[in-house]
Amino acid sequence: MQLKKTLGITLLFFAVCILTTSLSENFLSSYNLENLLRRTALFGIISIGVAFVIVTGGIDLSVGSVVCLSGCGLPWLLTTQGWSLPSALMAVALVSAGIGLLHGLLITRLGIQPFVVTLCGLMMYRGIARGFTGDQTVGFGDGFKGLRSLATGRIELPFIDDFALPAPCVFLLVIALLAAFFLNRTIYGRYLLALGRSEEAARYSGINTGCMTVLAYIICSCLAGLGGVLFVLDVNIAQPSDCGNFYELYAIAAAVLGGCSLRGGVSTIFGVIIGAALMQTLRNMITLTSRHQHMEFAIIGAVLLAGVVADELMKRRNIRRRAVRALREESTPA
Amino acid sequence: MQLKKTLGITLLFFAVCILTTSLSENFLSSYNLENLLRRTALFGIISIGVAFVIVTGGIDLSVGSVVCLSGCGLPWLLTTQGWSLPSALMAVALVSAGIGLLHGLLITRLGIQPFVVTLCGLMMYRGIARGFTGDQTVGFGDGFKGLRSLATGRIELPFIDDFALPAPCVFLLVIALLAAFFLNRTIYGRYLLALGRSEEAARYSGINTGCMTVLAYIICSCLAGLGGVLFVLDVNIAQPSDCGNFYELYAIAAAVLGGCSLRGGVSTIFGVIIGAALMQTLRNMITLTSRHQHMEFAIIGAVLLAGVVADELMKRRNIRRRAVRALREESTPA
Amino acid sequence: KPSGSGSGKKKVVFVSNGVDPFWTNAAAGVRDAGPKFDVDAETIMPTEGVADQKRIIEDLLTKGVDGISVSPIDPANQNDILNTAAGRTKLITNDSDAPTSNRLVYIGMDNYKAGRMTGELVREALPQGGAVMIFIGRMEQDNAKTRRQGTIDGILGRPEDPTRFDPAGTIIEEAGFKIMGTLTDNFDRGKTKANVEDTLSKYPDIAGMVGLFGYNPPIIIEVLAQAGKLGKVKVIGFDENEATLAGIQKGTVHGTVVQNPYMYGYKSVEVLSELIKGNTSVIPANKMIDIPARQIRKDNVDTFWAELKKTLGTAK
Amino acid sequence: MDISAPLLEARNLVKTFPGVRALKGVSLTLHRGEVLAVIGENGGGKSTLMKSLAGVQPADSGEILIDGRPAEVASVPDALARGIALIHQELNLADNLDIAANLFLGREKSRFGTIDKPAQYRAARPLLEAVGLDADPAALVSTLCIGQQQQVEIAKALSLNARIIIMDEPTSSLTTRESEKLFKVIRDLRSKGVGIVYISHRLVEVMDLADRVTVLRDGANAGNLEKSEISHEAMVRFMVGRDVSRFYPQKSGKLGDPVLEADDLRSPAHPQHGLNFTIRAGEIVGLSGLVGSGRTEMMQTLFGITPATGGRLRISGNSLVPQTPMEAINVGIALVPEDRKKQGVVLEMAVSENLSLASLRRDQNAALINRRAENDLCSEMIGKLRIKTPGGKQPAQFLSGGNQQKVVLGKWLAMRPRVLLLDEPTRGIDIGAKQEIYQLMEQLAADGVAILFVSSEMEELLGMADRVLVMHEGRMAGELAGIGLSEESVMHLATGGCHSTSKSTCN
Ligand SMILES: Nc1ncnc2c1ncn2[C@@H]1O[C@H](COP(=O)(O)OP(=O)(O)OP(=O)(O)O)[C@@H](O)[C@H]1O
Ligand SMILES: Nc1ncnc2c1ncn2[C@@H]1O[C@H](COP(=O)(O)OP(=O)(O)OP(=O)(O)O)[C@@H](O)[C@H]1O
Ligand SMILES: [Mg+2]
Ligand SMILES: [Mg+2]
Repeated sequence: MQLKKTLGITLLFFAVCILTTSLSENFLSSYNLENLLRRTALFGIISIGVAFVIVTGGIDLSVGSVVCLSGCGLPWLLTTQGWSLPSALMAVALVSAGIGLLHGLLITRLGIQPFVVTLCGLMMYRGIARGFTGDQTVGFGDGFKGLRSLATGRIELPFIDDFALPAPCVFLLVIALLAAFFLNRTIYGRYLLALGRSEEAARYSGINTGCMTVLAYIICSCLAGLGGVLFVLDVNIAQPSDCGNFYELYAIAAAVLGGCSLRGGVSTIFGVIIGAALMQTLRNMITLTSRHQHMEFAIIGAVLLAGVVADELMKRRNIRRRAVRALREESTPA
Repeated sequence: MQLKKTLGITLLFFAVCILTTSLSENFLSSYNLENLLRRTALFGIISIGVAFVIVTGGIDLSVGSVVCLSGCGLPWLLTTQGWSLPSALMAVALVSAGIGLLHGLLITRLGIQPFVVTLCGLMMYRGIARGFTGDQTVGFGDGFKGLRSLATGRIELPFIDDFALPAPCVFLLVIALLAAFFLNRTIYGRYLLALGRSEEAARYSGINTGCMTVLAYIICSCLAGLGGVLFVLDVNIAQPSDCGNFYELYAIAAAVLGGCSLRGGVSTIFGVIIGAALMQTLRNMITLTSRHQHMEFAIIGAVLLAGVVADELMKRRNIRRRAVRALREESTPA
Repeated sequence: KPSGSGSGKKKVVFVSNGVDPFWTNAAAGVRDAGPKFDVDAETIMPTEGVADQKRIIEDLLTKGVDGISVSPIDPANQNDILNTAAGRTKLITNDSDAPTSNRLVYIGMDNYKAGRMTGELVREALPQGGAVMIFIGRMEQDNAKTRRQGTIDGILGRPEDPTRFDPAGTIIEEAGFKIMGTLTDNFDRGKTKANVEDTLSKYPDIAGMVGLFGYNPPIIIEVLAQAGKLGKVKVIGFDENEATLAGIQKGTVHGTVVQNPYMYGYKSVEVLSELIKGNTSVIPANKMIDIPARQIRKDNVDTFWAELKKTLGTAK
Repeated sequence: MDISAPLLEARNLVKTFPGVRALKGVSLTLHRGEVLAVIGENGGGKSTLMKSLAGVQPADSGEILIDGRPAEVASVPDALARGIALIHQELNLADNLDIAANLFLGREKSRFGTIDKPAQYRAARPLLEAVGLDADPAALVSTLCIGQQQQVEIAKALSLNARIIIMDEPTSSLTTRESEKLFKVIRDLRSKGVGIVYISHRLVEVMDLADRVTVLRDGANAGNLEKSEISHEAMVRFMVGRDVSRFYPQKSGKLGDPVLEADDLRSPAHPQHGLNFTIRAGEIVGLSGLVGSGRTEMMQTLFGITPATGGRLRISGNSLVPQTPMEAINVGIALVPEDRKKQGVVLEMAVSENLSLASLRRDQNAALINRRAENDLCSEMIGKLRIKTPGGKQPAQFLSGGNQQKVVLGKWLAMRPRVLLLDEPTRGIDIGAKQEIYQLMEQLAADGVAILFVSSEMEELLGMADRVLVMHEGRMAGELAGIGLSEESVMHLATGGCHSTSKSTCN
């Protein structure tokens, strides 16, 4: 079931990889693969967060701004404000979780639509980041090398020379495994899936749906906050007016490509990661092989649309085929 | 009814106006009012378009990119490609309508979610604009003064000295009246409202709901196209990588502030215009009265959220009050 | 890594810090220089700021280019990626320098100095001082920051100090001038227009307006024309947008400070091609190839424009 | 026009859905001035047949004849043009619009495309009067309660001046009194020569109304009954394919201690009335009342969905007023809700996942899902309740209504409740499944569970309940048991004592 849902996107992903390999011999170079893996990991983390919200049938448009807030907040606290590392990290984590809590409460207690709540968030958090930084770039300069290796570090693998696993991949791996485990094996994951499909039925079964929904938004904001931290550790600087712009859309697109339905209740963490990888690979492909870099988003948009349309058509064909098969089976014994 | 729904936002709008007046004597200067009216008109036009889609229970994220496409397309056709004015305008109109048609068909025929379809659109159309302009700024230079007066012109009013109505306001007025008439008085407007609330109920009543939904998307894209044309006529230049960025969010925010429900079936054109005016007035207020221009969006986001929350709380209080009143009435005779 | 491109020509790439007509001029220089120095030359403009620039450089290193000329968005914090690039290919910087990195040479000018030149133009235009507003795309990037600070220091006639910083919101009153603030627009032209209009509303007696990003001055002219204040409010521009130059001709703009982006592009390709050949003599001792900024006023605008048309014309 | 030919004739209609052949060549004949009842088990294809007759989902093959001439009914407008109106099984109203707008949706009274609102309001009044709905045509549909909305649907069908009116379970959310009004309308229409197709699971109504009965089973004709042949047994025999003896199970009659005691309990919907009642272990208590009398509200208050605003509740002697469903579940209360598809099951989830949804918490291993417990539960319940499903992995949406209801019951049986609340447990459920549910209720009662069930079906109420509580406009109007319990006495209390014309107070 899970596999089938992600089959199309996985095939598409491999097709893009093969195409790029044939167009550029450098695609498979270990340097490029490392870069690609690191970017996929960074976007994959925020996409998984968004997937949690999408599972509940909600949406989070504020992801990019939370990335901005934490991405600017951490270096600002560390360098400009001179906080200690643990307290700065704690502050970023608390603020991110607080944002998720706020979203969740506004949505479940006041019944305001997720789209509206998080749209306000999109505007606010970036504004706040621009406010406290005074609209200035913040960064680590030459310091915090150890901390930065969380994002830029490479982990040598045994038996493989010349290729090392970018550190963010470890984060992604751990988060993805935890997320998949949470959604598929724990009772809370089951509750999320149930309420995403029918909030009422879940509530009538004694599930505290409000609490679970709030949890999903907290997870989403926390992962966005973590993403922001890793982004700024990777790039070393963050511009508050730029940092994380449109990332919510990339994350949502990755989740949708990966098989999450915006109607709620469906999730495949594996698919979400492939979705994020596909988007990054497309961008990589365009820089590697084409001179029309500014057409980048036209191409990504078109591929995304083609993927979604193909998926829809395939679904329809499958249903039709299954129907025909069922009928045949039915008529045979008669 | 309509009035009640927009009462809160209208009060908020007046409060902001009064506050700004008290903080800056220049707010009510005719020059400032003209500017404010012009900006409100431009954003109001695209917001009304979005309202049509929201009425059907859908969403259009591609508005900003369509603004970009038509805003870059018109000067490009006129100056770089040397097309005649009528054919260039016709081309822009056709492309805008075609985009709406495409969205509508993908949504109604293939059943792909509006969010996904228009997210792809958001990426594609800006990419296309960047493609055909070669990522270059396009503009009218010193030419096309007559055409540009559509956006920059001022219409002297009788009996009022020193104040003239900006030309885009005429567009807004005409469009708003037509839209309100269409939605509230014509059978097609009725169909849109009905299908926005319950697509099945409308379909079972013999209404061609697919056709009406497509119409809403066409109206939205066309108004976005018109908005793009007016924006570029007003500013005189357009940069494809930036033009119209985030305008879809401003338009949706204006519509939501104005009382449209993202669940569909509710519309108040008057409210949408007030919503657009509020957003522009807030930005104006911040530039006029504050030195913290970069906090702009933090403030707008916070006001938007406060407005939505207050609206929700008011609704609840009304319901409770009505319940209490009903109780009292019931118990009196007993 | 050595180039793998099929044509056998060496490959050099010019990476801007964003998308702008300014960089289009630079791209013209890159295009012209390519055949001259027998290299395959290309220009790439990142759209999404510093993260995007990093991604593009990484991908270029993957692609295997022989030389990169980059305009770092925030040099102080980009040493990592610049040093990575410097380790894998010939790296030079343009427009904005990264002196602490391993770049081989810097081609460009000093933004602080160019800002001071702009400030001088303001003093010329407003000999008895007055209220001035500064417009800029963004405050954050390094070239914008120093250019703006140079402008402020130039207007106020302060001693040179590139490290000084005045926050955007403060009103600075010195030497007969009153700098009312700095308004940003994040490249949204509609917002630029609104900023200029709102400034006219807020300060009806504003004396001067300075547009520090190339697209700012034309919009200032546009708004002043609509408000009937052309000539009454002095305009000082930056860069060589056509409308700015036309304004100088007509007298509606006092002057502008131009860089020479065409030369940034051209020179970048030239220097890189020499470096690839192994010729390090193109690197001066101070590691800076200065392409100085120039002040354009009514007296030299015609010659400058003709020159400009000539260089850009050859590109087409 | 050929007067001798039937008004409507369907021949050999076939309709296939992905994986299901819902109609396998069904035929049906309807004459002028006739009420044809169509009955059959859940999933028998009744609604599908009606939808193809009304152009909502045209059949794949087969013929439709009107007045003896072949007619193509490929869309709703086609059907409307030929005078066929359908009242759907589910409500289909745009509740953001007013009553008149819904009545004339798609056929607005207009001039040059603009709506003539006054004309619509004028035309709406007599229609509302005919169905007995006392409401302003300008009132928003969202302010009406379900029963009133159903009446709007009926008025809408009347407004079409159709020659053929198809009613798919129109009384499922109406109580006896509202139903009576509908029957009067139907008889009026019949006398005017209109042909009516009437679908219901309530066989009493069918015997009352029908001139002829057509029975469907598994998407095919199972038989026809002429007026003279219509009897409870005959219908059941055709529907189930066998005789069903002893419809309501034998009552055990042993009552234990009080389990549920409400003392001045106040629900948020009707806080002015305190509710007092007691239910003992092993007792089956019915709850009756008109539509909107507050029965569902009371059940939801007992279950903690809409927590009580005042009063006391004792469960097995312990005082507790549940503030959330979880609290209610913890003290042993379970609720089978009114709206099965929305509140009962999660349609897209597997049967096994639905069955375990409430008990997951109890069976967890450190927050992990206990797969073994889940599977055991699933096979136990499928066996015990005889849930017809290809397996535990089947999504609940592909089950018929009766089997979905069994899944909901199974979910709560797993929790071993002390108090079982059932809100319209057999609404829209066929006769076979109904009987199984009755037997289950009886068995649970015998095991000492206290059962409170809401029903709008008088027959079921009288057949199942040891005692009946009657609500009227939010207050407990009375309690009936033993010889005092009769259809008349229940109706008397439900309508508010003596006067029978008091208007129902919804909204
Ligand atoms: N849209 C659909 N898609 C797939 N299957 C369907 C669809 N509509 C109906 N079915 C299936 O067709 C069969 C007949 O359903 P139908 O609704 O006609 O039954 P019914 O006799 O009206 O039952 P009930 O008494 O519960 O209303 C069922 O097996 C049902 O699951
Ligand atoms: N969520 C709600 N919001 C407002 N009013 C409600 C709500 N639910 C029920 N009501 C109102 O409360 C009253 C009692 O409704 P309730 O559903 O409890 O009645 P009922 O006897 O169960 O009727 P039914 O047979 O329709 O279920 C009605 O007037 C109804 O309109
Ligand atoms: Mg049915
Ligand atoms: Mg009820």
